[in-house]
Amino acid sequence: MEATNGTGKSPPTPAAKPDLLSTSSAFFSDFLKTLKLKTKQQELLIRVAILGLVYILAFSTRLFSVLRYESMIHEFDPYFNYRTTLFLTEKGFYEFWNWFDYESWYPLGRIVGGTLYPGLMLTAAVIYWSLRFLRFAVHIREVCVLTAPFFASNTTIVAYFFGKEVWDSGAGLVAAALIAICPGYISRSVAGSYDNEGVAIFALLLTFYLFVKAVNTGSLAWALGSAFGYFYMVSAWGGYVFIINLIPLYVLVLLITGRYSMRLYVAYNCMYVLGMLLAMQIRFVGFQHVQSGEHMAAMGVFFLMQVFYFLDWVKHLLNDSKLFQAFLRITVTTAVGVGAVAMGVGTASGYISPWTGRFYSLLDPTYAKDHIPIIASVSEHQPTAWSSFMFDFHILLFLFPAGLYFCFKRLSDATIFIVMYGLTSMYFAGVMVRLILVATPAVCLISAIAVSATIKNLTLLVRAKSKVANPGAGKGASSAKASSKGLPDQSMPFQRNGAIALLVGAFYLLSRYATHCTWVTSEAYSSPSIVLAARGAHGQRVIFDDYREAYFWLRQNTPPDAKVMSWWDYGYQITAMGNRTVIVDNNTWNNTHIATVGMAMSSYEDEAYDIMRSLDVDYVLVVFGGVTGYSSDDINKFLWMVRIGGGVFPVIKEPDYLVNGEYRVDKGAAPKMLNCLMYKLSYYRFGELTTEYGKPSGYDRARGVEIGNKEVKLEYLEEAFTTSNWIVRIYKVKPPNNRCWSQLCASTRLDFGIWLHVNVVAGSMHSASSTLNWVLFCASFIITVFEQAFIITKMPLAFKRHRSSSKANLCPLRAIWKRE
Amino acid sequence: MDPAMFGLRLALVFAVLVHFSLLPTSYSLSSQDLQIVNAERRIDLTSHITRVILTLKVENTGTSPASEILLAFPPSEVDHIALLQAAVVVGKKKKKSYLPLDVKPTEVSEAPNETKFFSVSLLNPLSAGESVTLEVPYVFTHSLEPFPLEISQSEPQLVYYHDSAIILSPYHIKKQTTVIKTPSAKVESFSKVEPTDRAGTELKYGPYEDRSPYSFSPIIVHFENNNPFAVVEELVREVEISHWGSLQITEHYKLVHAGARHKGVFSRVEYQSRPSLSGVSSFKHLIARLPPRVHSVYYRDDIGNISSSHLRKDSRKSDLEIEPRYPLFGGWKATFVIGYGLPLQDFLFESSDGRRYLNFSFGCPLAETVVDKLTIKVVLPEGSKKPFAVVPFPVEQQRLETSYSYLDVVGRTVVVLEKKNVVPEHNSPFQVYYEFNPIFMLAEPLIEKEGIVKVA
Amino acid sequence: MSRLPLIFLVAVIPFLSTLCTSFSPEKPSDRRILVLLDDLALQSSHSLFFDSLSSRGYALDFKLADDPKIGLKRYGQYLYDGLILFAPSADRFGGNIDSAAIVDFIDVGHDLIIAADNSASERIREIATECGVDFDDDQAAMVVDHTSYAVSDTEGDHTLIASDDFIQSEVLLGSNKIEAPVLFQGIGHSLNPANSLVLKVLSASSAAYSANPKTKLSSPPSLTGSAISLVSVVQARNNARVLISGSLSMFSNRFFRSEVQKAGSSIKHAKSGNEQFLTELSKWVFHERGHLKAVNVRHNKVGEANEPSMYRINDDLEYAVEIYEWSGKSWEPYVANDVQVQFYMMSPYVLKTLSTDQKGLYFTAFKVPDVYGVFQFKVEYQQLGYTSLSLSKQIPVRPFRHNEYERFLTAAFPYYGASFSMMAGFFVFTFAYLYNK
Amino acid sequence: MGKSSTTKDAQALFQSFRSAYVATPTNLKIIDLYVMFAVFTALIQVVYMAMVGTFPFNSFLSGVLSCVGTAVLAVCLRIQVNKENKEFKDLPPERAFADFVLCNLVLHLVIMNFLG
Repeated sequence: MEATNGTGKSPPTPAAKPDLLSTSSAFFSDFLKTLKLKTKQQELLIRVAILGLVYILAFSTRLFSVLRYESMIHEFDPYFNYRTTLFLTEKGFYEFWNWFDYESWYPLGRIVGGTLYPGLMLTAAVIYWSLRFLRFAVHIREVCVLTAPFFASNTTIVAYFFGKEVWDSGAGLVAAALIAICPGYISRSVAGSYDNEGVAIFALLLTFYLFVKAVNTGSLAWALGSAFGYFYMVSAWGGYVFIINLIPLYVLVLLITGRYSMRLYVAYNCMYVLGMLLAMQIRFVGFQHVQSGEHMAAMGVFFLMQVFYFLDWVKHLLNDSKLFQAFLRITVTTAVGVGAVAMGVGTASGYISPWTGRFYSLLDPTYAKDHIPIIASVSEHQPTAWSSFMFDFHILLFLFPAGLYFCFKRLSDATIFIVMYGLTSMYFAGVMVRLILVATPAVCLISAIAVSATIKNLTLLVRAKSKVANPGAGKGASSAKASSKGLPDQSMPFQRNGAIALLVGAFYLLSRYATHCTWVTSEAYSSPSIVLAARGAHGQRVIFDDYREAYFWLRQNTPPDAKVMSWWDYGYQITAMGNRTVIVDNNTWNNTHIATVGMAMSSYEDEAYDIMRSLDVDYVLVVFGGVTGYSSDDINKFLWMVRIGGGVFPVIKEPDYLVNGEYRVDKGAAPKMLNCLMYKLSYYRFGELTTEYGKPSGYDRARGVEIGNKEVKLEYLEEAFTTSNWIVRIYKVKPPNNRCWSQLCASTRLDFGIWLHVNVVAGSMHSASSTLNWVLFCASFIITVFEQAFIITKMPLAFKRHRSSSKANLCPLRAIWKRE
Repeated sequence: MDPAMFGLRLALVFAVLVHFSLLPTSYSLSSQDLQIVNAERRIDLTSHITRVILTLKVENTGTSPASEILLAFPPSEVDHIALLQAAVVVGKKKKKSYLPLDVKPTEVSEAPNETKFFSVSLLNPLSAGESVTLEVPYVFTHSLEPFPLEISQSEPQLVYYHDSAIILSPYHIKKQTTVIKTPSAKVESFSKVEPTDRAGTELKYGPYEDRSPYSFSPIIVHFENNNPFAVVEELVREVEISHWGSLQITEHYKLVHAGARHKGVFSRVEYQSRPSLSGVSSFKHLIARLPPRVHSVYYRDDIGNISSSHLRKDSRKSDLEIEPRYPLFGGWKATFVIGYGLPLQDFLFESSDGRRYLNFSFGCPLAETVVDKLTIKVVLPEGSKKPFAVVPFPVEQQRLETSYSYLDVVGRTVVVLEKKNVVPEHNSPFQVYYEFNPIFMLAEPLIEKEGIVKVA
Repeated sequence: MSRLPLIFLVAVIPFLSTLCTSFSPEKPSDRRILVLLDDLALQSSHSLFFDSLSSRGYALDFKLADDPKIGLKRYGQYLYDGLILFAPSADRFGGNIDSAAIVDFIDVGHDLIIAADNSASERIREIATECGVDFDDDQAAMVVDHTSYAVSDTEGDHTLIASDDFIQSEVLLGSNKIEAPVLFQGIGHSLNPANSLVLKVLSASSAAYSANPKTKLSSPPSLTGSAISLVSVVQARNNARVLISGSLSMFSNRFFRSEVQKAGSSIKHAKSGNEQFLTELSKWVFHERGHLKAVNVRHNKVGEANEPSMYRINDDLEYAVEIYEWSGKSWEPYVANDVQVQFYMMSPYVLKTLSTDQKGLYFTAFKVPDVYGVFQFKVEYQQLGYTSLSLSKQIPVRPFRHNEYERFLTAAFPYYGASFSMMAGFFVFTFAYLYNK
Repeated sequence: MGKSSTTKDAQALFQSFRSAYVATPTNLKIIDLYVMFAVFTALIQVVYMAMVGTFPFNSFLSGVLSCVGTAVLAVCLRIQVNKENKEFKDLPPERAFADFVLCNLVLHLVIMNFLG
């Protein structure tokens, strides 16, 4: 039986990759022939071998970007992580812990140590230090680049054990293979995307696995383990909220379905108490476990457990139902009363902050839209498009239900857990695209169950010698039937051939999956949005390295304390690569500040000048794709600046920039649009340039129109630098007029002072401990959790552009693709 | 292995090379009765490195033979001198040949206006009545002063050159001429010291007859010079010797455009559409002359690889054309790193006494650049002993360091050489000798294994 | 050595660069002044004014306004520190000088005296407008005043005005009071209300108006009363100083010398106030007076000497700056009691008046507010007539470190007790549990 | 009526409790005592907090949580070593106790860190 298991298992791995098939089968035959081992050992060897291969595969398949480009950090947020890691490795832990970064959020500054999840940086730093200790002279950048793939590989191992725990070792192997190459996961863990998710998914799966293990065994040790897993997760990613809500939910379900057990009690309570305590050691999370509404579920369940156990105990003590009833009556009434009072007092006195916006926005996608502007822009892309489900899961999408079916067929605490994990995460994935990431492991596991079960049964059928149904056969047949419709049952020969046919079909599907994954990885998910690659006229590969050109120029040729104003997407990159102070960056904790920048960008030059003066801005940086046809530039993001600006400063009204609801930059554009700062800076002297043959000068390739205002004159700014492909343009803010002090300026500056003062106070609340402080924390927390800045700005336009720009034959837009 | 002992050795070795630069001999002029029969000076201002060739016909009018001839420089020029050589010309027109002479700075008592002197010691003393012809090539850096100091993108770059129309010398000069060669005929102004005439790109001062010692008449030439004023403020070259067959070189550059500062806006339209008119004094690429058979070349900076560089290789040399991320205008800076590997057998040799020695070129591979501060670090393989360096010209500082690299235990000895004010003329080979026991080559793989064990 | 003839010239500094040393922060008062004239006759007719300047050590360089060889700068270096524009009628200048060049001249910090008269050309008006004063548009208009004109037997149209309506400022007009009224004959101008840098030094009386004296007054004049400024000064942000006068003749020897009697007053002054007025004013314009400099600004924690790179909230710090005034020859300590420093982050969090030791040192001490962020020490000192000082120094303020919060609060002792008792309890329990068998 | 009945029930309950509880083995009793102690301490702290306010919130939390944690862990131990629980037949009490000690160590270390 085990041996068949072995054979049963080795095939699925070809799913992972053709070469894997050959190698694994090679292994297999080897062991059968050469060394005379007992089947058990053979089976073990094969399993280890396969696992090893999967491990390597998971790592290597994520190296496309390194091969295509270079070993560099991708995207936006990873640059912040990289910078902090650098700081950590140079200055040591305590400096890092207390780091007050005055180069971002000028002039508010940011307490980096207290507003990030240090898990990732610490992980990288530890790896780095240990390598250094072994005298491997690696550069920290390499470590950062390879952290995500490394942890992806570890995830596969965890997935294997999880699968083994939930179903059997076969399912484990398949799960490992599937998750190793599942695009949904790869999208966030390619080499160079040095982001929290990279390690978080590992932590997530680990926690779940250990918890399930704890529930199954009921031992404190495993529970402790899962508590540590949870601690790591909390330190790594805001997504831990998912865990702290899913697990209580799971417990609740078990209670309701009457599957309550002592094991569960032990596992949950130990995990919760210790986990919570450990989690509180993370500055950024702090007391939220006892304060923010998002964590109350867990606490409630905790108390519920106690009550439950207590009742159980009492019941067990006095085995007289009547007495017990009476006891119940008394206790319950009192308990409810106390609970209600406590809740009321808590919320009233503000210890328990009401559920925060993002949480609503998860439950009710439309919430954020109406309420919090910055989240609004984040969750603008609410329900995930089916296309992206298909893109990220491919056949898993169809295996998933089958897997659920098998789980339900063999219900146990573990399967219930995986089912709930699958369902909830799928729901969230539907709400927010980025949460596909969270769903991926579940989907892989469940699909793995489906695959292994089906194949096992089919192989059983195939190997079934006679009509004598061996124990597995009946089940096998039925499940085979279940898994594969239209199988003529009971008539042996047909059944057998059918089974073979189905097996072949299954392998075909899986190989399709493998090819799809490889394709997606190499094409869609492996471009660092820093360096853009395009197809030249003759099909050769053209590299646009403008971002780094501009950042390096800033770094080298501007005064060290220069302040750079740009839309917040570029904040992290400017600080990391340009090494200059920025006004706002991708950690969007202060909406007012961002709105101020948005307002500056969307007002007329003179008004903008006053704002910039009040923020001591020295340089303004805009990203402009008009020459190259790079579509995710500031003009396309501009409406978001207007909206966010308008959200705080009613002076800015979106309709002023639209012509009967349409957003355009050509002659027909709204006058305010044609004269706002962003437009001027993007198109300054662009009118003189001919971008495409047969097109008039000033033809914007990103939007495919001839611009409306070709005589852009700048009064308060001057062009300081423009990169070779015009993608980044930097302007210098001129000093005020020497011979005239206009009263006007003075007055407006004054009331800006007030505006900004408001938000300084807001900022300062960070330090003061007060309830508002917590609300703020939650707000910033929310945003940092699922935000990942640029989604905001790129969404709808970027999507539209994507098509138009494929005409401009550019593939960097894949980078945006990825985000969608 | 005791560093102090190294230090001693080094000191000894370098004493040979450096002593004259350290302890200048001091003596009085009055014993000398030399006069210069004919002096001709050709000053080449075409690049930002000023190259001068001074030809002197010296005659001993005194009674006692003279073994040394003095060259005088105004104090302002002396610190700009990067290189000063001297050779005696033997033979006539046809079969002319040059014998290099030893030059060293000297002190001269009662020298007016603290003039600085170098003394050329002749191979064989110049007896009374005889005459000898010297050829003295020397190189100035930072001797062209941009004026105006700031130019906008559309303006050309004008520079001043200060000098004296009359050669400063402690001797009486009978006849002398000075020829100044400018890069183009565009000369704004030049001070006249009759007879002075200008033909195309050449300015001729003189001939002047019978000028008494220490005559000096300052001149200014104000002319257009748009050649890249590429100055490497600091260059650190790391040469790492691995006896596993390769020489790994890593060069850290701090490049700056030392010409007239860029003023006002930088307009990309202008720069792209009319390259001939705008940003003429800026430069966007440089050529690095690397040795032949160079491999695994990379060109990057703090924020990653710089994708714009081309390597052309042939049997004699390989040219690496590097483009900084952005064109360099006056005052703009760029830092970057160039690294490459070389086959060891081309550069590492074994000397007769069994010592190994590295033979590598000293200066900066970038063409026509001045290096203000050059640091060469030769990282010897682990376990090499008694290193010392031999450099054909004085260097400011040399010391030993220890560095750790892959899988090192005791660390590697590093010979560090520092020199200021380096010009392309310094690209001559230098040697680093050391003793090495091949057994050490096995060290690394052993540790490797051990390391693997540790890791696993 | 001495016997041989020694013709040794020091390597001279190039002639141009000698010209190029524009006013140095060390010696603010100007040295080289270009005087542009309509015709060189002015040189003699206004000699008194010019002499007073040259006697004070200024190198005056007289040129005709349309002299093709004149130039303010060469190779980006300015050849002069000051410009006197006594060419009202010049509608174009020679060489590379135009109104833009003159405005740039001001913007790099050089000084300017403009005198117009009723033949003032467009250029002059343009420059004046750039500096924030508008001459009367009517070409023929002059300032006419039927009440406070200067009594004279020659002129009857009351365009020769005797004004004594000075600005009250010792810095501008010197310490000793100007007794005699100042004679003025020319066009009036008004100040641009949006511009707060321009000051009216000599203003017309309330009865004055600006119109063409020859013709009958048909429409109400555009400029009337004390809105009319006769002489104004501008101090630009970069402390370049400009004097604008509507009358060229008020600089002339004739006005300097002539006796003056203001209409309606019986006092007859032997000598008009012009000389004193203009001399003092020119001293101000050419930075002989009222020029401040602030040096070694420093700040530090109380009890520490050197300047920290960053403060912590609630630190106590000291701030000090030294301010000196240029007396024309040397730097004297500047004494005032109204110098203030702001601790500023988008709005001042701390605003303190600096106390001084009368020797030029100004200092104060205060507590950093309980707000972190990037602050600036700002000193914005604007005094009438004095150069405006605006110093700002950036300094970040950080929150507490993790180990800077206070520990072992008494309020928390019960909690400590509890947790320790728990640990104790744990051990006790362990023993009890293990040994009760 | 209802009231009296409830009181009567309560007394009855109490009685039967006493009688039933006597049966439990001593080691469980020790654990129960320990749990009682922990819960009691926790309650005291809550009361104290209610009086003086939550200022050193982390201290309060660590104080209370240490008690709660101890209690919960003790209960877990109790469950595991309880002979009557069939679920844990295969889990030897020594192992259970070892786990318990381990968890406690972690707990108190974290508390230590969190207290200040």
